[in-house]
Amino acid sequence: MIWELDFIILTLVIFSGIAAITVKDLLSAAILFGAYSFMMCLLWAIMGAVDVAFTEATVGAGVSTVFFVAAVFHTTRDSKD
Amino acid sequence: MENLSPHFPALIIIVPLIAALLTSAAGWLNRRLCFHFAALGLFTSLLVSTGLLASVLDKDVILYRLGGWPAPWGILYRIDRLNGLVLVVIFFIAFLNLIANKRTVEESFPEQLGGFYALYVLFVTGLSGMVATGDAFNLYVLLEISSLTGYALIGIGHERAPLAGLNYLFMGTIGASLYLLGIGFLYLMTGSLNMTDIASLLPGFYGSPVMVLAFLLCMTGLFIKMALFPLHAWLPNAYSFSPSASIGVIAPLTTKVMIYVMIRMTFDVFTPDFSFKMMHLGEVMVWLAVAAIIMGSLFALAQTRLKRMLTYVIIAEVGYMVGGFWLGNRMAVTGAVLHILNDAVMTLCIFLAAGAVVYQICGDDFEDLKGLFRKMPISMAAFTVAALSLIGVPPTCGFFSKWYLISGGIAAGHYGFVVALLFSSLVNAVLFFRIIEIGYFEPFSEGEGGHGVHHGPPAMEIREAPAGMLACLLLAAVSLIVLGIYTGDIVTRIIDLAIPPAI
Amino acid sequence: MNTILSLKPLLAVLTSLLAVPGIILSRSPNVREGWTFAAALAKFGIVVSMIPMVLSGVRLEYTLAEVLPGLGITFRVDAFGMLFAVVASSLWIVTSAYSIGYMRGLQEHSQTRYFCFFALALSATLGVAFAGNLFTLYLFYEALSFATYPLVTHHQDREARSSGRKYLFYILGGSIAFVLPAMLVAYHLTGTLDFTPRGFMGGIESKSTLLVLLLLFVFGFAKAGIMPMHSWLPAAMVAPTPVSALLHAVAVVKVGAFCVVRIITGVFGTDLLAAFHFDTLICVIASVTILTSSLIALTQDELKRRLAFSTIGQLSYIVLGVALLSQAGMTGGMLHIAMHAFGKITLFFCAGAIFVATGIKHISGMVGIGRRMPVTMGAFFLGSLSVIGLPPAGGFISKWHLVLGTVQAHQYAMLVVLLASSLLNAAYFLPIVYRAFFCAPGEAMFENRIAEAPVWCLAPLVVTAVGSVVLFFYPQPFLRLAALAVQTMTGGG
Amino acid sequence: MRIIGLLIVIAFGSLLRYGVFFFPEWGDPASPPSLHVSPHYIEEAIAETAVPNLVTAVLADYRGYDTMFETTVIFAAGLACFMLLRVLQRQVPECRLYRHIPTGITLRIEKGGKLPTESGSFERIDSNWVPHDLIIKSTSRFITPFLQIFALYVIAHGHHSPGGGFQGGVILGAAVIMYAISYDLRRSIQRIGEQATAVLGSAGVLIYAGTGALCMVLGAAFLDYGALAGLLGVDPVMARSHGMLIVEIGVGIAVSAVMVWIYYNLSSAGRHDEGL
Amino acid sequence: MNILVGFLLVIGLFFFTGGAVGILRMPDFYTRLHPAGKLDTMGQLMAMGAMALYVVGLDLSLASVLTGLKILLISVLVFITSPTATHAIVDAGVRAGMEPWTKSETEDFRDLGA
Amino acid sequence: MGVELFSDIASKYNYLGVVILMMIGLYAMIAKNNLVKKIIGMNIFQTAIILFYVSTAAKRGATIPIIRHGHNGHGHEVIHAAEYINPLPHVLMLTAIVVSVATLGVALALAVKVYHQYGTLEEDEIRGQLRNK
Amino acid sequence: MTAFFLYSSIYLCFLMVLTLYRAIFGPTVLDRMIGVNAIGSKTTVLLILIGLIYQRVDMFVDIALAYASLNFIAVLAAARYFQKRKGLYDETRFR
Repeated sequence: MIWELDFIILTLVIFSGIAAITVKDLLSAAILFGAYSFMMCLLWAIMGAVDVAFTEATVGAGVSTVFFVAAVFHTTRDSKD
Repeated sequence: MENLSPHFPALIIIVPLIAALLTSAAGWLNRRLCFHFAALGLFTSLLVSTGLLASVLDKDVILYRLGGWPAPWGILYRIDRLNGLVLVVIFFIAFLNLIANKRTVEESFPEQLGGFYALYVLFVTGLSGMVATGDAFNLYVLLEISSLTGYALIGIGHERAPLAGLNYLFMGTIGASLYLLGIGFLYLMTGSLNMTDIASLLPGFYGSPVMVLAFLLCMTGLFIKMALFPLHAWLPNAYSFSPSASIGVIAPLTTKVMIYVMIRMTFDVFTPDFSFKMMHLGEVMVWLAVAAIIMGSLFALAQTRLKRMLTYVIIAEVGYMVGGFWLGNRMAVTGAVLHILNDAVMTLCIFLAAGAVVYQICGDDFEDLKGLFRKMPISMAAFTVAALSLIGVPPTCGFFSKWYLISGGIAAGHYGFVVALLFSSLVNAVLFFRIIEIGYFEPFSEGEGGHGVHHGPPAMEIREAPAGMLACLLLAAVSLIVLGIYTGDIVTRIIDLAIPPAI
Repeated sequence: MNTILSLKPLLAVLTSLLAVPGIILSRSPNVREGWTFAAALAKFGIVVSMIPMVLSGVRLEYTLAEVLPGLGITFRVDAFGMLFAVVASSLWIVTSAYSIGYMRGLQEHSQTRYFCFFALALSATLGVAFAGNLFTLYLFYEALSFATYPLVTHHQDREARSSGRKYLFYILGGSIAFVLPAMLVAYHLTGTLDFTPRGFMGGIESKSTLLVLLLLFVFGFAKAGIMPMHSWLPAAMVAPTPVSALLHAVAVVKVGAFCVVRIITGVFGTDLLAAFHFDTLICVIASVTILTSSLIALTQDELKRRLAFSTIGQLSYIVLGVALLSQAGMTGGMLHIAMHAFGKITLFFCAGAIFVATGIKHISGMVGIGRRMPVTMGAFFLGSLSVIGLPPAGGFISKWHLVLGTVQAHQYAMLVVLLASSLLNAAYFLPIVYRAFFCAPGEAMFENRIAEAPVWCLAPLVVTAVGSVVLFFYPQPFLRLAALAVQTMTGGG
Repeated sequence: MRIIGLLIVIAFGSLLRYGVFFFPEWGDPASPPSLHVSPHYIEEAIAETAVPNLVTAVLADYRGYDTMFETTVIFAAGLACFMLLRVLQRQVPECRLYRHIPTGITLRIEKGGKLPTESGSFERIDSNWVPHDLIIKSTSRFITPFLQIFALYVIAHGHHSPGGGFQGGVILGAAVIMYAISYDLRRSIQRIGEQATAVLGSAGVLIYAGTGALCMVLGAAFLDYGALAGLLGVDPVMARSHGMLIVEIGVGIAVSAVMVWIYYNLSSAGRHDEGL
Repeated sequence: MNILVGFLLVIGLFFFTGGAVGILRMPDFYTRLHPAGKLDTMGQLMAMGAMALYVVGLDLSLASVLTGLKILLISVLVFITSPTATHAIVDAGVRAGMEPWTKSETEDFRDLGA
Repeated sequence: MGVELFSDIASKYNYLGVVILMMIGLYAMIAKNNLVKKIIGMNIFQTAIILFYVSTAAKRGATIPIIRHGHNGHGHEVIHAAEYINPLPHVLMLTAIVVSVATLGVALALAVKVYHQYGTLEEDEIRGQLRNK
Repeated sequence: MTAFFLYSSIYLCFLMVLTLYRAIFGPTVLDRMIGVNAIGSKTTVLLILIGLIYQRVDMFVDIALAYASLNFIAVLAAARYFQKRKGLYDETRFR
């Protein structure tokens, strides 16, 4: 664990999380959620959970973003909140 | 068979799992095979679980180390009398419903048979695993399997099913996550995931607020999953819009298994001492259950569709079990456990009957049910039996669990619960006799039947449900009465011994 | 008193149940009714065959299954149960015969269902009669309620449905809301539900608990015998007449009275009641019911409704008699079960026969009918004598004992009530007979050439009318059973 | 709803905040999780299983049963997406676009029409994807094999470095997804069909469960890879290591297949016609 | 050795800084792509090189050389993918109908965007 | 009190981050109208729990849970538990991540289906449509 | 050296804040994509830096590699959205 990095990244994670749920465009939300996952992955690497970080890198950053985009592609980008 | 018998605890999960995988694969090769694989898998597990129950009756507790690792390090399966019984019920219900709904499945998902059956069997796998496991985290994984397949089984229905499925998914995920968080708290304090191990480490942390929080989180998660009253909002939609084949297994099993898990958690993880004596939660929970019972009954009264009404009845039934369990005396806990068993079979029976009706008349408005007794006498007879059981009329099994619950309530001096139970029985009577009356006495729109209704050939194209469905329905109805008559045996030989002596 | 294990009570209960598949599956009506008769006769035979043993002081017992630990479906035949069982099973034969006449005469629909549920109801009735504990009693009581529901709503029209609903509401409501909790509390307090001759609640000290329990039991089981629980009964008169006969004379409401007596004697015990002075309370409730219902009966014009209100009053006699707690009063109350059954069933059969033959339901339309249907109205006369309690009919015997009982118990107020109600009974029955025989028939009578009802209708009512007269001269079997029952209950023997 | 949500969330948060007061410090080496069960894994895993990556050892062996169900969950998700979305009634689209590969001319064929020559020189293209993006295609064509090899490496090397069946499987699946994105869905489905993904998905889980069952048949407990020693011809500790490898391969197959399967269904809303 | 590593890393960070500031400060989408695509790739290349060097320099063994190579492989990968990604984004922007920035219409996207 | 509070926060800020993330996720699930937003919230909630677990695994002064080359258990060097981070929560969380991505897939599939049915992803609009029907 | 790496990574984190600003507030979706892509490239470096700090860099390389490639795929997918859906503004009804 590297607490300095952890602290900064945790803050960033929280901000990107808030951004992901407040932004009014679903594609942006999906992308921001990707960013959230990136930083989550970083957080886990910082805590020494390499396998978890690896999984998050492949799943959160890659596949789930693609899934989100695919779903948004078939629905709508529009969102009221 | 001889040398496999020590592996029974693993087999009850592995057999359906492999059956599900084969079913799914078979769906792409030959669709006819799917049903046979699924049925074979479930039947085998039914046999295995029966064998397991038989052996656990004289062995007290069977432990099975998965992967051969000893307890706190590996995953342990722990079969005692209680979950042996629940396992048998699970497979019995799943198998019966599978057979009964063969026709409906083939008609609704002609191209996706393999997928449906695989999901179905996986769902059952998850449930049975949850019941059998002795590891708190393993329970979560299995919970997710059964939930995930459950969402899919519900979402494939028509009308509002996808939306209902999505809402169920949200609620279910919150519930499962809260459970996971609670386990995390426990892990943080004890460092273990094995239920027995946690229980043995727990006395050192009795005073800790973290433990209280862990308990609350676990329970809240489970309450969401079992749709206890204020958290029940997902259930009615999810259950009333899903296909009959899936609801026939989801409705009887999900809530009951969750209640079993609650019992397991309070007994085996948090220990009765902590759950009942230190938490001071009993009173609150029982009042919550009372609210669940009364509100469920009242909501059920307001419905005009059969399946939807039944969903509210389920909510009330959940209140029975939760309330009975949290009364915390021996009688009431026996009643709650017994009611898990009985309610599962009752719900199966009534949903099978409703499924048969819906299958034949393609609708479940009360208006559609007019004169149904003449067209489908046997299905409606089974429906009546199930209804009597839900009302709590002896000799059907519903009476006996209610008996225990009420006497538990009296023993605890909790008359609110007693009154709620009686009230709900009355409401159930009103509900079901309304339907029976419509089905029996409302004239069928064409040609009033005249004489000898039971002999006469059906006048219209509406006729009795297919034979397979009918046979299962009758079996379920008969088992309601059989269960009722053998209540004494079940209680003395299984449940009494299964409840920890501390209660 | 010794107890022996015997399968007979179970057989007696099951005979009619076993007949049900036969009834459902038989193709022709004759076969179907053959089944009914066979079952009725078999049942009667089994019941009668047990009488000597019971009279010799033996209790027959059989436990079917232990459904809950220490609590099984137990059948136990004692004198009181025997008395009721004899009445019910003997009258079933008669009622079956009458049903055939009535149903065929009116060409009713759904006859199979009718006979099937009739048989079920009888099974349940015998189950109640032979119940060895409160739980079994409750079980068969519920079964009886559900089995009679389709009978009450037999006509399937709006009126039948609404009265069926009312019936279920009262019966189920009573049993679920009153009996079940009371039973559970009793079980919780005493740990047993087995009837004992002297009651098993003796160990409870709290008067208020006992009072609440007693009231719950009495109101829950009363079915019709106690006033606020009665209101379904007149409504249920929409049912076919044999059903009304069954309801009133044979099974259902009698079961209510029977249960109340069982509760008073078998659960609480006479000593306990006397110790806490609950007897007076029940007496008061019963006498209020008697007077009110008799007065209401006077105002009814429809014959069956008048009979219904009369039944309510008569049932309260039974309750009253037992609640007097005196030897003679209890004997009278129990005897009244039998006597009233024979009398009232005759009256109902007559009402049905009149309806079958003429279609007349109202008393005002029956002027001069006795000239056209002398046999029917003669029987009606005998039946009403029995119900009023005048000499050449069996009703006199029971009423005599009741009166004796009030004197024994020094409840002179009750004596007055009894006498007054007898007067009222006379006032609402005798005018019918009088007008039937001595008034000139109206115009309508001549136009539709009215004759007697079919033989199947007529024969049973003659049999029961004669039966009630015979019971006056030869009440021994019932009297001995009742005396024996009272003896065991009051601890005399 | 917003206010209610806020209230619930604040209540929930403050409850947890309260609980945090009583937590052991973050990163405390003396906290119960570090002292009770895990030391056994850390100290004994390599001796008992010959796998230096403790996570893999615990994942695939000590708690291998969890992992089997983890794979099953993924499989169930694939199945669920298939059941929920797949539209099997073949509906002919309004018009189809074909490109003549040598010339790049695009043909538009209305409903019911047929292609003039059923030769291989025409390829069907998406109705709203006209251009032919060479850069992306070449890049992904270039990367794909490396990605696949890397995925296999991750699966195989999971014993010694982070990674394993799941991560490798996802990368393998992602390679196919990338192919589908940069070319088009139809071509990807031609290469790796729906049937293949579904069957491979169940086959992967079956490998896992089958390995466990094999151990059971050989007389040990379910998933006790030590029993495979006889079959593999190594000592029981190495057998555990090899058993884990087999299992990881199963996981990899299942996960990659199912990821592709889910993507197919999700990106074309179940029509398997035109996709993202 | 360490000095070389430090120097390279600092250069890499410098490029990153330029990229970040560019992304932050540039007025429109296309111009922002410029630092994002170029500077970040460059920064990554430098930093990766530095780290590969460091790893190899730490102890010269087969394993560490392999690790260094792997790190370089990442930078190769980034070298290939990053421009492609940039290209894809530009392409998307063109297709989406983004107008390139000219001095006159600075604020146009503000109110149109999310 | 203030100092205590501060030291408490300082030593447990990671857990506080978990709590905040959970609140964000839960808020999105409860208060947001859009189904995809809810799904994102659900994922945030799940990741928060995963973060919690991984935080429990952290151990000061320990390295990642992969045994160094020199160590081989029965060799000359004995492995001390304090040297390596607790691997167990990592394992659990691998499973949890997989579960969350599986749930995500199913949820998105359901959302797509809902959209095809109602033409919108807003829950209140869907409810309005249902009410009008 | 470890301290140097630590400070470098903290500095990178700081740069990430700047990039994240673009990702969060970037007016259009494509700006966010740029931001996220840039975060991705920084993260790759950061991961290896963390590996160096832990002195187990060989364990982190794979993660970084997978990370870089999957980031590429994600960006590709998002970009594809615009190639399929024609407009940034026309079909979406922003309020």
